[in-house]
Parts: sequence; C-alpha cells; structure tokens
Amino acid sequence: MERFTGKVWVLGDDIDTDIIIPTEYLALKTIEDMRQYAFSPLRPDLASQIRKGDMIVAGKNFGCGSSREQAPEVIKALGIRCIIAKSFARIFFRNSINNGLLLIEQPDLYDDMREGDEITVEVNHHITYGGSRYPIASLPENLMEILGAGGLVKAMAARNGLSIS
Amino acid sequence: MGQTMIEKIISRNIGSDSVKQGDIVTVSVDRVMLDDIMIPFIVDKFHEMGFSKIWDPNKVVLIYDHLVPSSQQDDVRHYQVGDRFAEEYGLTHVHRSDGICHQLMTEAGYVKPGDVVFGTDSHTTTYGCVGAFSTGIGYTEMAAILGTGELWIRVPETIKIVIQGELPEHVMSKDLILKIIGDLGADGATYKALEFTGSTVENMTISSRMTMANMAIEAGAKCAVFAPDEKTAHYCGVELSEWEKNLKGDEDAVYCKTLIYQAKELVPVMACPSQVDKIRQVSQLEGTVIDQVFIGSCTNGRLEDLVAAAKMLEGKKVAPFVKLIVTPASRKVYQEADACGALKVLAQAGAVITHPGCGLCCGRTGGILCDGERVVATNNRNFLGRMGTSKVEIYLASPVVAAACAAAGKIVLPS
Amino acid sequence: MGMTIAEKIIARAAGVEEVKAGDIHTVTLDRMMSNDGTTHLTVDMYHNKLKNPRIADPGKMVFIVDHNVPSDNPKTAASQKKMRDFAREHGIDFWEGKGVCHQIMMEHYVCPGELIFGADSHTCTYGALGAFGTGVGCTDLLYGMVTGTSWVLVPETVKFNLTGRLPEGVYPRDLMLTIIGEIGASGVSYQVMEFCGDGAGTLSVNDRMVLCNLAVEAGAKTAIFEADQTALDWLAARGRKPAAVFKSDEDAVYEREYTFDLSKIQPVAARPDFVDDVVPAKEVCGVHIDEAFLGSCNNGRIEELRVGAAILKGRKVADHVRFLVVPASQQVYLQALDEGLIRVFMESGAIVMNPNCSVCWGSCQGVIGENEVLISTGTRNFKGRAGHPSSKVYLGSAATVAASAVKGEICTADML
Amino acid sequence: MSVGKIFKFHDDLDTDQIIASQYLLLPSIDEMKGHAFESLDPEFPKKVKSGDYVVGGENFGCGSSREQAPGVLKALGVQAVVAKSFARIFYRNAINIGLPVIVCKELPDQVETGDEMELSLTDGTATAGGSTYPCTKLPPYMQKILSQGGLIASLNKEEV
Repeated sequence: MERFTGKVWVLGDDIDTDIIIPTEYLALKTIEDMRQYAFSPLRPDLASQIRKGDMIVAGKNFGCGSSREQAPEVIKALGIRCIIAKSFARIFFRNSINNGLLLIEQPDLYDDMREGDEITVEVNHHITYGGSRYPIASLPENLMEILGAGGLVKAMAARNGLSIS
Repeated sequence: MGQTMIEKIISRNIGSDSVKQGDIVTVSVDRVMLDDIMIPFIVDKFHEMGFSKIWDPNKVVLIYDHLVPSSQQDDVRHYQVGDRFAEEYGLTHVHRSDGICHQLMTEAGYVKPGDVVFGTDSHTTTYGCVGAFSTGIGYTEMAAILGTGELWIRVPETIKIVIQGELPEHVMSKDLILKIIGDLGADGATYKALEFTGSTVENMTISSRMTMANMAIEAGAKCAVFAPDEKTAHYCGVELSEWEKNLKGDEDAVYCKTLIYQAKELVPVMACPSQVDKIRQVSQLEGTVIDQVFIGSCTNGRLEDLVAAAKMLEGKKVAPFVKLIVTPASRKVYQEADACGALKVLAQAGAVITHPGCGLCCGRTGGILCDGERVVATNNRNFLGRMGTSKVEIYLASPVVAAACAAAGKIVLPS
Repeated sequence: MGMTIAEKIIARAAGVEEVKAGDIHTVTLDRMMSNDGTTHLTVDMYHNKLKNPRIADPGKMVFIVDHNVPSDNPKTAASQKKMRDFAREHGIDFWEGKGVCHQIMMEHYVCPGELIFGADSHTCTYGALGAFGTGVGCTDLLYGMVTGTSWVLVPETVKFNLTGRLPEGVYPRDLMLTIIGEIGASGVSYQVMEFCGDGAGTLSVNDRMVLCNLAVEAGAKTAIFEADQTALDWLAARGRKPAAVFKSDEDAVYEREYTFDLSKIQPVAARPDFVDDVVPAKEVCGVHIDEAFLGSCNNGRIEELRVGAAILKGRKVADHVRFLVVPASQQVYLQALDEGLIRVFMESGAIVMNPNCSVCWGSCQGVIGENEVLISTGTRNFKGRAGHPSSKVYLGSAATVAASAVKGEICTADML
Repeated sequence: MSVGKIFKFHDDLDTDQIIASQYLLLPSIDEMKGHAFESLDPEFPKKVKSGDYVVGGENFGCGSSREQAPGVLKALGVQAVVAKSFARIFYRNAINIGLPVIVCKELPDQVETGDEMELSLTDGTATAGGSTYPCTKLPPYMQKILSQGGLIASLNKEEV
C-alpha cells in the first residue's frame, strides 16, 4: 500500500479552473510556461511557494468550471503529490486521473486542517493528521488501472505497442 | 423498470437494454468537438499515444473560436497546428471564423437527438438542447477518442426539473437556469444529469433550451437534456424516429431528485460576483453603477437574445461612459441579426459589435476590464478574474436585463 | 510676399499678418485630439508633473478610445479607464468604440482653416478639409491642453500639382503610395504637402483623406488641400461651417514642385518593411498571404468597403486566409449595414470587426504570427508592425487586398 | 556631456522598432522600457548603461507620434540621440521631454556599436575614434526648452 507524508496548502470551496490557471495563459506553449501563473487570481505567490511533494487540501467542488486539462497539469507540474477535497468537479476529476494526479475525497479533513501542517496519506485507506485518522474510500478499479499505468497517455501508448518512460 | 433519458441514450449506444445509473460503460462516440485553445495539446497527446490515424475523420469537428480574431502572436500557432492536423488526418469539418463551437455544433447540424458527443470544452453540455448526451472532457481523453472512437463513462443519476406555465414578461430562460443553479448550488448536480421537462420548456425555443443546457455545468452537471420534439426535428432538419419520439424519461424512471417550478413565480435575477450560484433578484441590486455590458457567448449570443436586447434599446442610447459590447454567437446569427435590423438598432444605440467568437466570455480579449470595474454580462461564468483582474465584479444576467442596464448605466429592472 | 494655405493658417493661429517658413510662432490651437495610445501618460503628467494643473478650454479637447477596442488586457483597460475618468471629470468630449480617431474628428469636428494638434501621427488627415492638422507627442498635447497654445516652426511647403483623372480600378491609395515611393520616406520631412491642380478637383473628400493621411509616411508635417466647393459641400452636409477658407497666393513660396498625372497611375504595393518601397502591384503577385486587412483611417470608409464588397460578392475568402474587415467608424458601419455590404462580407467568410484601429497598429486584433504575411490597407508596413518581428506586411489598395483575400496570394482585382 | 558607448541603428529606424505598439498602453514608461528595440536587439535594455548614446542614420524615429519612443530611451539612461536626420515628431517629442537629439551628417558612418563617443552641446561637436565632427546646432527656441529640462519643466518654471 502506497504511503506518503507532506506539507499542506489549504484552499477554499469552489476553487474553479479560472483560478487554477486563467484563460490568458492557456495559449502559452507549454505547461512549464504556465505553471508560474497557477492560482494567480487568488494567491499570486502560491505557485512559487509550493515544493515537490506538497499537498493541497480544499473544500467542496474543487476544479469546477472549464474542461481545461491545463488545470491538473499545472498542479502536477508544481510538484503537488495529491489533492484532498470534500468533493471534486467532474471534468477536473477525470482530467486529473488521466494525468496521473491523485485526488482523494474526504469530508472532514478540510474543516480541521491548518495550512503548513503535515499529513500522511495511505492510499485507498486513510489520512493521518494531528493524531487523528480520516478514512478514505477506494477508487474504482478502472481508474486505478489508469493511475497504475501512469495516466491515459501511457495506457494508450501501451495499447499501441509503444512504451513511454 | 423505466429509464431516464440519459439511460435510454446510453442503452441504445452500447446496445443494451438494462443500463442503469452507476454503471461504468464504454460508449461509441457519434461526434467530437475540438476547439482552438486545446488543439495543440490534443495533437501532442495523440502523437504521444502512438496513433497514426483518426478513427473516423467525418465525426470530428474542429472549431476556432476562443482565439478569433487573434489578439496575441502566439494565438496564430493554434490555427497553424489545427490546419496541419486537419490536413494530415483528413478532417473536413473545420470552422475558422464562423462562431462559437457550441453554437455551431447544433446550428450546422453536427449533433442529432440521441447522439453521444464529447468536446474539449465544459459547455459541451449545450447539445442536450436537441436531446443528445454531450459533455466536456480534457485533451488527453479527446486524443484517446480520436484514436479509438470510444470512452468510458459512469452512467449518471438524473435530477428531474419540472417547470410549468408561462414565463412572465422580461423573464428569460437565463433567469430560470440561474434560479435553478442558485437552488442546486455550484456543485449540486456534480456527476449528475439534469432532465428538463414541463410545459414551460415544451413551449421554449431551441435557443432558450440551449441557454439552460449550456449552464448545467455551472451546477456541476455532467449533462442536461431536453426531450426532442417537433421543434427539435425542425431545428435539426430531421424527421424524428419512433425511438426519438419516445426519448424522454419514463414515468417510473428513477430520479435522485425532482425540483418543481412555477414559471409565473419567476423574476429577473443575476448571479453576483464571483459565484454562479450567488443568485439575487435584480430588484435587490437596482442602482448599482456599472462600467460595461457584454451581450454574447454560447449562453446568450443567439438571434432571440440580440433581438430582445435590440427591442430594449430601440431609440435609446447606451449610457455615457458605459460600453456595450455585443458579440453574436455565430456567423449565421450575425447575418440573421443584420437581416432583421437588430444589429442596426444595437449599433445606433452605441454598441460595439464584434465578429462572432467567444469574445469576452473566455477572458482573452473582447473587452477585458480592470480593478474596480463592474460588468453585467450574459455569459455563463463570473469567476474571479474571468474578465480581467480579480477586482473586476461580474454580474450574470439575461440579454433583456443586460440591455436595460446598458441604457441606464446601472443595474435596473427592464421596463 | 505671398503665403501658402499652411502659412495662412499658422498666421491666423498666431494672430499675425504674415509668417514665413523657418519662423517660430506661438499659436492658439483650435482643437486637440488625444487617443488611448498616449492619453494615460498625458493624464499622469497632468497629475504628477504640473505645478498648476488646469485646462485652458475643455471644449477644445477631444478624447477618443480607438486603438485597443475592445480592450485585450487589464493594463489596457486601466489606461483607458484613466482616460475615461479624466474626460468625465473635466467635461471633455469622449468617444469610445465609435471608430478610428481621425475618422471621428473628420465626421464631427474638423473645419477648414483650423490648426489642430493630435497625439497621433496621422492627424495630417485633416488637410483634406483645408485644416492644418499635425501629430504631436503627449507632452506637446499636455502643454496645449494647459495653455491653449503651442509653438510651431513654420514649415516649407512643397507643391504637388495633380493633373488628369485616375483610371478605372486605380485608387487614391495607389496614387499616394506612388508619390511616397517617388519622394521617399523622408522626402518631405518637416514640410507641408500641398495638393492642387485640376486633378485635385476630381477627388472627393474621402480621396483627399486617403492622400493627406499618408503624408506623414513621407515625413511631412502635414498635407493640405484648398477647401473648395467639394469640401465646403461635404462640411455643410454635416452641419458645420469653416473657420476660414484659405487659398495659396499666386506668389506664395514653394520649396519645390512636383507634377503627377493621375491618368498614368497604376495599382501599386508597398513591400515590407518600408512604406516607400513601392512597386507595381503586378510585381508582388503570387506572394502567399495568411491574412488580409481592409480598414484603418486610411482606407476603411464606405468608398473602400464598396470596392471590397464588389469584389467579394459571390466569392469566398480563401480557406487559409483570415480576412479582417474593419469599418473606420460606427457611421461607416451603419451605412455599410444599410447598403448590404456587411452582408456580402459575412457571406464571403470575412471577419467583420467593430470600428477601431485593429491590425493596422498590430497590438490587439488580428495580430499575425511568426513568418506570416499580411496584405493591408493600413498605414504602415514597418518590421513587425502587425505582430511577430519575422512577419511581413504589404500595403495595397482595397481592391488589391480584397482580391488577394479571395485568391490566397497577392493579386490585383483584374486577375480574379 | 560625458563619454558613453554607442548603440548604432539603421536608416529610417521607425518608432515601432523603438517601442512596439503592444506595449504602449502599459501603465508607465518604466514598465515599457524593457521592451525598447525588442524586434532588433532584445538585449538592448539590459546592455545600455546610463550615459550611453544611440546613433542612427537618416530619418531616425519615423512613423508614429508615440512619445513613448524617446521616453523609453530617456528612461534607459540614453544621454542623447545622434543621427543624420530625424523624423519630425520624434525630434519634437525628444526635445519636449529633455532628450537631446543631435543632427550630425558625418559621424554615423564612421562609428559602430560599442565605440565610445563624447558630445559637446555648447561647441556643437561630437568626438569619436579621435575625430571630431560638427553637429547642427538647435534653434535657440528649442535649445531653451532643452536647457530648461523639457517642455513641462519650462511650463512649470514660467508659472513660478
């Protein structure tokens, strides 16, 4: 069972895709060019503060709004290990899984969470924070397969007889 | 047991008669829509995945709309990548300056009742206006569909929304859907389908239904559907088959929730900054001074919207120091609005009329605002920073309310 | 000694009997125009640099938002808001989204005999009505706004004697590009181009605007036509009266003279990256284009839209070409709607934008990408003017531009 | 004026090259100056030092009336512009903001980017590579504006 620990950034309810990456940056050439602008309407400094292995904890409806897949891609490019929220918007959820970014639904952690603290995640099992355990559900099998393949691109490449490192 | 509309569409698609909500199934795709913002990413992923041909080029529609006309040098790269891809893989349905993707998909006849359609834009839910199952996906999944023609989906639960009676004067389908989003909340329909029914929607034009299906995503919905009827058949230029005539939710279908509205109780409303579900009656906001008004988008940039706005502005002028920007949803809408004189009325009132496209709604150009400015807009989102800085206040409203506000220079009820 | 029209206008504005080239005079300005290209800087200087901020006569000021319309980013919007707020506070005439500044000035303000400063180089357009209009920077504009006056070095005048009539299918724009090609980009630097002769009389006010507008591309301080009956009728139709109607004296002094026979002019094009690199249009035929532009203060009026629509009627814009049609003003747009021209453009697949400077100034609309080629009725073809530094701009007449949009490569209208 | 390094540009150098249209609506000259000469030498704003000179050929500054053109040069510390001839509006704008613009017919052909130069406004000469070249003196009216530090400074002075 996968297990990891990291520092947490706390965001609110209804973090929409325009906040995650505003439209004006969507036509930049690469995700690398875009990631510095992640969350800029809400917290312009956040992108530069996030370190590899950090996690985001948020309220309800994380990733609502547009279908822009740049949203999970910039978050992943910033080094975020996983996002734990009360709930996720649908398209964002699919896009994240397809990019190999782990999302976890957890109803209570957000209300207790203090930014800067560390948590430990045991995938498909529970989260530990401040001595408490927060249970989490298992992802459906087909999603675990995509995550297991390292995202949809790799899954498709394998189907086409290619292997991508 | 009875089925919801969505269950029927998916059942037919996969050739099963027992599809039920919660099932994970793989559907065959009838049509896909690719837009200009996403096309370079789609092409990259398609190649990374190792595909060498498109499953069915005739089922693919490529539309340039977010970046038309170009406002930055890099925008042009998206056209170039799209043109090359279209040529290389034999795509023939390419629209380079004909309007907004969601308007074109139904208007140009790419979507028919009962189709399963995916697009790289969240407002792909719009095509439920003609009884199709359509929803937005990311570019990675789009690349996979281009190669395989398939996608896995989870059959959604459905919320049934019944609206009865006649809408009062100056109340449009926009007010209705805003009210519903306010009641459901921005995540109230996440993963779910909305099925609209009742005499109010039966009497609605396809355009008005489009407005509602378009905004379903703002309540988190996966899709929204209206049962096809004679209007649908006429709009799509088809005869409805027996199956299509029965494409509606069964009496004994299972709904996770049912909402019932009486149209006569509705009033003009606005979504206030910066949440689509923060709904207030226009009467409560009257007097709020505004800097700009935007009439357009795939939500409310159609002929009936422009005509409603023109009627409100006939013989009037846009208030001094206030800008009114009108962006018709498509080339056809522009031409029809020209032919019926609506464009002339709007231009005489002082409107800035742009070429059809996403315009201000997608926040790239088309009337971007600055700190401290306030805009009344007919589009679908008022997120923080959507039309400029995070200190721009966006109020979403119907075209008739927006036009009245433009003339007054402040938020007012239409009269 | 005799004076030219330009000298008489300066003498009037300076309140003296006579001026001669080379004098420096303090003049009272009849009007000042400022657009969103620089007004935010003028307003900042007004607030931050002046010991005693004041406006001599707000009634002489006109502010016009035309360069980035609709606005393309928050900084643009903030600069325009600064301008809007200032105009509102000081009671300055304010136009936004109603068209290119020079077109609005001609439609609503300019009168023969006036001396007008505009914070835009193409202010020389106003010579079409026998006014002295010249482009200045925002500091000059601010000084004029505060004091109502400015200093002027009286320019020499160069006479352009026009004879004959333009042949069918040849336009004033071909004539003016030909003249610029002949005299060079600094051919009349610091000087006034005075157009006269029988040929000048055959030109409409629109035609004269096309000529005067481009004078700055030959370095001129301004260009001017005598306000003849054609001009006075045009003015009267818009309910305005001349400030003064001047003719050049018989013994006026000209620095030199040129004669152009209009009947000999042929369609021409200016090649990248200089306005004076003018060749017969046939010489550049076959150049692949990515975008075409019909519009601007030079060539976006009803006359040019008619020319373009006549060519587009029943035809389609080439698949790979973006053809932007941008009327010079809301008045022009409304007339084009009435005449069915907009319908023709939309049917042909053109992109019809709101009246504004658009890709002529290359900042927010129709911007072109790496190595792309634009053929344009705009004012300039400088390196990178319309977008990426590697992109190229050719200038041609409305007919050449419209025909090229159909063919997908540069061609003249007779080649379709 | 002190000795400074030369940055040399071609004939008919237009205002779009000095500062491109897309930057003109930025809030201030300070935000624009990093884009000076972007199409010709994107490194120019970093390389130029206070006290350096810009040298051009014929018709320097042709094109638009954008005062941002002399404005960004002045903000970057350019001490003066020397050219064979200037376009009218650029010339006037430069003087109005207190940036000396000097007509010198011979020097531009004799120098290259990187050479050092010294200018004497009072003598009306430019010296580079051991040679001294005559410059055209400004008319007294313009000289007065320049010596007062520009048009606004002169306006403020008159009002005292």
